[in-house]
Amino acid sequence: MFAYIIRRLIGAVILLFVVSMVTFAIFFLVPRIAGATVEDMASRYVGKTADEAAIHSMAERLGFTDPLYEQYGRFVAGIFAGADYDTGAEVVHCPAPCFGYSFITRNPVWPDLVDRMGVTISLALGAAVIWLAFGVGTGVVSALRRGTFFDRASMGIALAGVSLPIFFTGLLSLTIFSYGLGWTAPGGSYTDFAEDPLQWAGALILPWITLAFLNAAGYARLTRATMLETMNEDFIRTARAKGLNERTVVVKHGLRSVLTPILTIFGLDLGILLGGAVLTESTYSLPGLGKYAVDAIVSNDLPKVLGVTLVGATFIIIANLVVDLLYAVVDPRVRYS
Amino acid sequence: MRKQRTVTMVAAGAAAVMALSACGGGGGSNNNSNGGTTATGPNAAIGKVFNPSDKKGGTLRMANAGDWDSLDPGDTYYAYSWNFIRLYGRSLMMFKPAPGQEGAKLTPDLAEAKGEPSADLKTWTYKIRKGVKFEDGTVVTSKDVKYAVSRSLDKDTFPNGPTYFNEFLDLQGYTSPYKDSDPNGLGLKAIETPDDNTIVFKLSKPFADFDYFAGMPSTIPVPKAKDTGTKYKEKVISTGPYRFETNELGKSFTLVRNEHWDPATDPNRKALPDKITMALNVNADDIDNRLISGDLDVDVVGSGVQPAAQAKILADQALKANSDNPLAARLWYTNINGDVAPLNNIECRKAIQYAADKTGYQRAYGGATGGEIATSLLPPVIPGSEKIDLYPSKDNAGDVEKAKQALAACGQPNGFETNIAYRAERTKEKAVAESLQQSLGRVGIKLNIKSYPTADYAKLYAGKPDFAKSNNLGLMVFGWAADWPNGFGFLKEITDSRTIKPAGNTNFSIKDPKVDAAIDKAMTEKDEAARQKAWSDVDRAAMETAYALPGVIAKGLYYRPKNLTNVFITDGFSEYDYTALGVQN
Amino acid sequence: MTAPLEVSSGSSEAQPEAALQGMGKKAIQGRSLGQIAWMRLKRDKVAMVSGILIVVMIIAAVVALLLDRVFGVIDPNAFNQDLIDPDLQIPRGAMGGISLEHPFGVEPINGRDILTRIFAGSWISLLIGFAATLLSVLIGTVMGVIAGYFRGWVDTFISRLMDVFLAFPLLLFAIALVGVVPDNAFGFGRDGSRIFMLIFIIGFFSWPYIGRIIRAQTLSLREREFIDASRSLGARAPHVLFKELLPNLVAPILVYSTLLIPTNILFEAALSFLGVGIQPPSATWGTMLSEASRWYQVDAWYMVFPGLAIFITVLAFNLFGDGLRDALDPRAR
Amino acid sequence: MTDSKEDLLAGDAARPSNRPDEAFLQVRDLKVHFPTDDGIVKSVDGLTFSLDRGKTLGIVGESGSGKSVTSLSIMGLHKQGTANISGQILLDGQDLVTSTPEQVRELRGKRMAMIFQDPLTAMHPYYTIGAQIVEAYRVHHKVSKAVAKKHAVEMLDRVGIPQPDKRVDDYPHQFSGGMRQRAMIAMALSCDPELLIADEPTTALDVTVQAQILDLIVDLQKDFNSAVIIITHDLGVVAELADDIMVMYAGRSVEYGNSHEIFTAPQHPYTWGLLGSMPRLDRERSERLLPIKGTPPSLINVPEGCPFNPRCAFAGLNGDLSTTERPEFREVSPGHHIACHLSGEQRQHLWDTEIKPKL
Repeated sequence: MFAYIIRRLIGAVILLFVVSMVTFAIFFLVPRIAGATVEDMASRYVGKTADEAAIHSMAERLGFTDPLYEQYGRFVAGIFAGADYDTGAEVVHCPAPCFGYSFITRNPVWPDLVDRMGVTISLALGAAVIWLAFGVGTGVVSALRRGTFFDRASMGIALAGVSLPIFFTGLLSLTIFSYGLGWTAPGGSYTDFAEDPLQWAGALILPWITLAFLNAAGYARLTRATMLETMNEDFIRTARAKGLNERTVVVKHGLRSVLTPILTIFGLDLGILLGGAVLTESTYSLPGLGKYAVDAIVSNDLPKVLGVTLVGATFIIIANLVVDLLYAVVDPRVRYS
Repeated sequence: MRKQRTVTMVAAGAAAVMALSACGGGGGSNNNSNGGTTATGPNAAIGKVFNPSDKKGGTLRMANAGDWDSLDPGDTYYAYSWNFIRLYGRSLMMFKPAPGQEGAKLTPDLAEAKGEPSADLKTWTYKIRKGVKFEDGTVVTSKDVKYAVSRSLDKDTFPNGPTYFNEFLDLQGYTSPYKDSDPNGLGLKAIETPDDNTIVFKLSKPFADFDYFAGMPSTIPVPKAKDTGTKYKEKVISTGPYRFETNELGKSFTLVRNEHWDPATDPNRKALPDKITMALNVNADDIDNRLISGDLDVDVVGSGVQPAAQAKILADQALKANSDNPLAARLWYTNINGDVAPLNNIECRKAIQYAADKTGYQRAYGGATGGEIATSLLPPVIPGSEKIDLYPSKDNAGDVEKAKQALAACGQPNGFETNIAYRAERTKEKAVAESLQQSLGRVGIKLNIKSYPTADYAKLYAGKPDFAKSNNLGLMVFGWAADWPNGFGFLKEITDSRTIKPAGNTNFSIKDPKVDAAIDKAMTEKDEAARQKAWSDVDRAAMETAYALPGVIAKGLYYRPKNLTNVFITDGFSEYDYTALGVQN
Repeated sequence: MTAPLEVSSGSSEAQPEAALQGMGKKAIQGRSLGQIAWMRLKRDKVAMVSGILIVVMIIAAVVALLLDRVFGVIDPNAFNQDLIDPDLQIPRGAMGGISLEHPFGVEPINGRDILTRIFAGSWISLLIGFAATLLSVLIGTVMGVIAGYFRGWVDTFISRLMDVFLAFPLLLFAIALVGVVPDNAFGFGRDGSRIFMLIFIIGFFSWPYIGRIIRAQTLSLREREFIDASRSLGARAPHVLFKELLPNLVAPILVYSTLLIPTNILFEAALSFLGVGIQPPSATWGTMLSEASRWYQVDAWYMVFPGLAIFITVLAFNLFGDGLRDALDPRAR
Repeated sequence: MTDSKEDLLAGDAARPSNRPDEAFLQVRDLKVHFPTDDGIVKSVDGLTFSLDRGKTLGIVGESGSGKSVTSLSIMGLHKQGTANISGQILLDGQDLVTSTPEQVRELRGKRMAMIFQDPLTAMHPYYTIGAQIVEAYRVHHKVSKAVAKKHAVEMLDRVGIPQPDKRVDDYPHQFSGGMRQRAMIAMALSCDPELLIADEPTTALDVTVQAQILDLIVDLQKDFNSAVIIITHDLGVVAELADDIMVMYAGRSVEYGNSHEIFTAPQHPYTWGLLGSMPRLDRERSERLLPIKGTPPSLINVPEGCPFNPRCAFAGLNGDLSTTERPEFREVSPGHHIACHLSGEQRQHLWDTEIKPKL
């Protein structure tokens, strides 16, 4: 088991390297392939008085003229050892972990990411709790009461949930609950948990529910389908043959097996979400990683986009790793040696 | 040129795109001077002070749908920032805190009086007020001002600010105090400080309106000892009535009273609230909703409410009574690119001028509330501007017959095909492109719509002549606002072909020697009235070339929450004057 | 043995009992899986209604494409500014300007007819949904089958490749990519290049999801007797792959595809919402909905019909996909 | 067939030892029908038999003959609503068909237990062997976990698992097939059931292991004095094991008799077929197996007349009787019942001349 963890960890690190390499290449190579010159790329970062030579020297300072692998090498080195950025006027130190330096807002990207992460984590975890509880619960009950009104109604609602874009439901909910009824905080009113837990929850409750509604739908459907399949398994029959009551059969024998696929999907979903709930954050103007990325893309602030993408990828990879390790806990058949 | 920088901010995605900050005139020329009023009603804060008050105390709550370019006085170019910065910094000159056109006049701030020019207008001398202190109690000297201006010259470190000092000071190769041989960073020869209270600017060419330069935030003193370069924006040392209490970049900041600000040295500022809070990156529609509900006092960006709130306010008399709808010194227009065939032929350009339906242009910006239809470049609020309409049509809906004649004259009787560019995140510009596509389509001019990222519009796309030409960008939607309300401040940067660079331009299309000649004439005209007329001639000359299709003179619909006191629109910024505002509770 | 409950699905218990293998004709009428599935599907009213709806929509989309782009009979971009309140910029009259002439109302500012735009937008929305699905299913199936069938280092390589793809935050990536790739790429005109781009990005980055499913299926199928039999008879890999394996993968591919199409339609809508959708003035349902989202406070009706179009389409595909899965998979009943 | 005959059968075939008037398990006219889209599947259609304590009944038949459905009906494991069950299942006098699900549940595991075909899928993969036995025991015995675990270890020891105190904490996948089936048996026997149903207990196992498992069942039956039903498609499995054998076809019993007679003097052509398709280790290998041609009939449209007629080589011997009239289930010799139109002479003749020589 221990060896397995180590092996998976190493695998995750390698994966992260590859992902970062590809991401880096896409952001710095694709524009070049598409016809942008290094001067084009550098011209975003120079002042208004810059002439051709100044732009070119900026491109050189930024390292755009170096081969891509050297640029990438510097970037990776920065993550571990920190990096120095020559803005032309001064050399700015970006302490480790340095996920790049924005020449547009003139600050290292990492502190921003850390700052925004709190919002995204708050949003993602809160919503996850709600959708897990509701999604899995509804799915189980639906499976056990297959064909009943509850089953049809909840599956209908679940389908509606996955059939609506979140910015639609989000805006609708804001219209009704914030501006119409005044029950919840308007969009864009985020408060840190540490500052005021009540306001924090108040500002997030609507995004939580909206996001959870969307996801719960999928989980309910998945849980129901898996549950139906599981309840037809031989071991369920065995459990019944032992004379166990139905509750024990469902919870201890049925649900336990449903956990594995739920866990897989949940890990992936949460990982993706932690890297920035782009649509939800945009809809509710929550200053999380997703909003940060979208804003950065609008202002063409590549280092920020790269930073968020890498953090997002890291979350996904970590989530996958955790899921894999949890497999071992949940499913003893997954043998590690 | 409060140029594209001013207008860069964009709420991402579908969320609304904010319109812009603006400078210039308040609702025509009716100027009731300082007569105050408490009577509510639409436009109650235009040309007069609404709800005048001297009551101190309370917290002024402001919000920004985007973020500052920089809080550093040497690195900021947004109109609202120049308006707001007066709360924590004192430049040599400033716009007078007064309603209407009075607000567009300069008054001494850190300086004791207006600048004294030499006879050749190349040397300007200012005396600095005594007793002005930084927030830490240190006395402000002329060297702090010199240092501040010197550092603002460094556009690598401070890319956002204006470049007037770079262009006009006799730099002699000086680039930056950070690369200065003088340990105090005072090696710039173009500025002299004979004593602690005197500062002398030496220009490379004569310039009569230097006081406007002296009113820029880059003359706000910066203590060398506290200067942290790019990081100074995180901890700006105040000279104004307020200082930073907290400052979380990109999120929020708060200002509290600066004990070392002495009202005796400052005849201009009222400094009514005890505290000012600012929330950044708030959804624009949410800002409007909070203004209307009273949870917020000011939308600092000062470009008016979003379309949704606009419709809501206009439809509700009670809300409408609390709104102002001033005209700004801002023009929404479309460049016609002579580099792209067949637009190199003036007749084809004229065909576009005639064919365009300006009412559609106006609708794109929100109808009559969003702006007045423009027939030339210079906004009417700028003194000396004249009504010039060289391509008239009934109800401004376009003259199809004239357009077809022009097309025939151009040798394209069946029309032609070209591209129209707009800034991707600007939904209003998108609406303009769609509208022009329809109206030009009436005469067979087929437009293909292309969008480009707002942030790089000038640097990589429309503002880069090579790109525009090779991508066949015949039309390029754009907008322009004056840095200050006069002809120079508005027209120079968008009409002078000699300033056109390989990339990063603000003048996308107007390239004509006649226009350049008219500019030179206006620049050297010493008499003010004649100078104003000369700039109007520049406007006419530019329109004769048909290189620019004027669309709309911007107006914004401002909502004025009941909590605010001492509210008025200043023509200096076409916004509420932030130095004057107070709150009731 | 299998659970007796499955008897209910119509055939007798299936149990490999070599000693009793029959030699003559089957006593009961034999039906292929396809026939059984079709029979079941026909009985599933919800799925059938959804299926019919989908067919109607596809026909409508093709007609729209022809009318809009080939014959130019309809003009989804025509302005009706007289229908717009000049002050408020929203349609005159109640309910977003709904009238006999404009049954779905008109858009704010310019008064374009919403029904025509939804109709004209249908082909782009559906094309993106379908083509992106096709692309990802194609890549995913090929990769999944190859990985599952050849195993060894091929499997390792492809599996790791899938891990890499899955690790990208897809949405972020899509926005960023659409931004850096120039508009005139791929040499398509008007909307072509953007549509191609969207299809490519959506399709190319989501293939590992189906790739994983197909790989797992292939791995288990590979161990089945009939594949062994085929192999032991000396069949070459391509034969085994295409003649033996693929037919058995049709069911999961089909089901996954019908469930992926609505996801992709929503994805396109999301990209539009984030400002990287199709170029104006062309409309897709996504761009219309995201445009409408800026007006929802004053002209909520604008949001209704594009929203419904997306909702109904996505719902229909989901319901049909569910029905198809139930029909194709006996265990799901 | 008539009820009277079946009552007779019940009385004759498996006479209970302790209560002469009533067998421990009695199944009377059991019908299990599944309504489906295509029609009613008559998986079991009028089945009657009984079984005493300490006795073993082998139920033999091919797929779809209804043998597993029968056993699941006894255990009450059909999902409610999916199956229509009629008739009587009397366990020690208590009718399971009319009992509430809760009453049946209390009997399950305690008084009747079941061993399934594939011990890998029949055991929960996520729980240890021990935990699953403990669970089975504690459902019906209010004892501490420790006590139950001790019992589990004993049971594992009992079924011949080496080092039971260690293996008790292993997961099913860590056991070999035979060991798993032993564990399964341990679990089934943990509450000392009076009725044990083994549904194809050896099908999934190696041939060598099969014998061990069967021996184990026999041994345990002796120790526990349970009634045992062994369900199989393989006559060989029950040859040594069962006291009586019931051959099922298309949801009905076609031949019933004691084990010895079924093997030495089978009377029904279907039984002949089964015997013919059974590999015999004690015979020469030179001869081919004699499979039964055709496939089992649809349980929705059971053939007219004798359900076996489409596959029966001798169906034409009595005119069209086999295709028109359903043969009665009748006693042909004491304790030996068959359902066949062939006369005694015909059967004797065919057996002697055509079948026996080939076996």
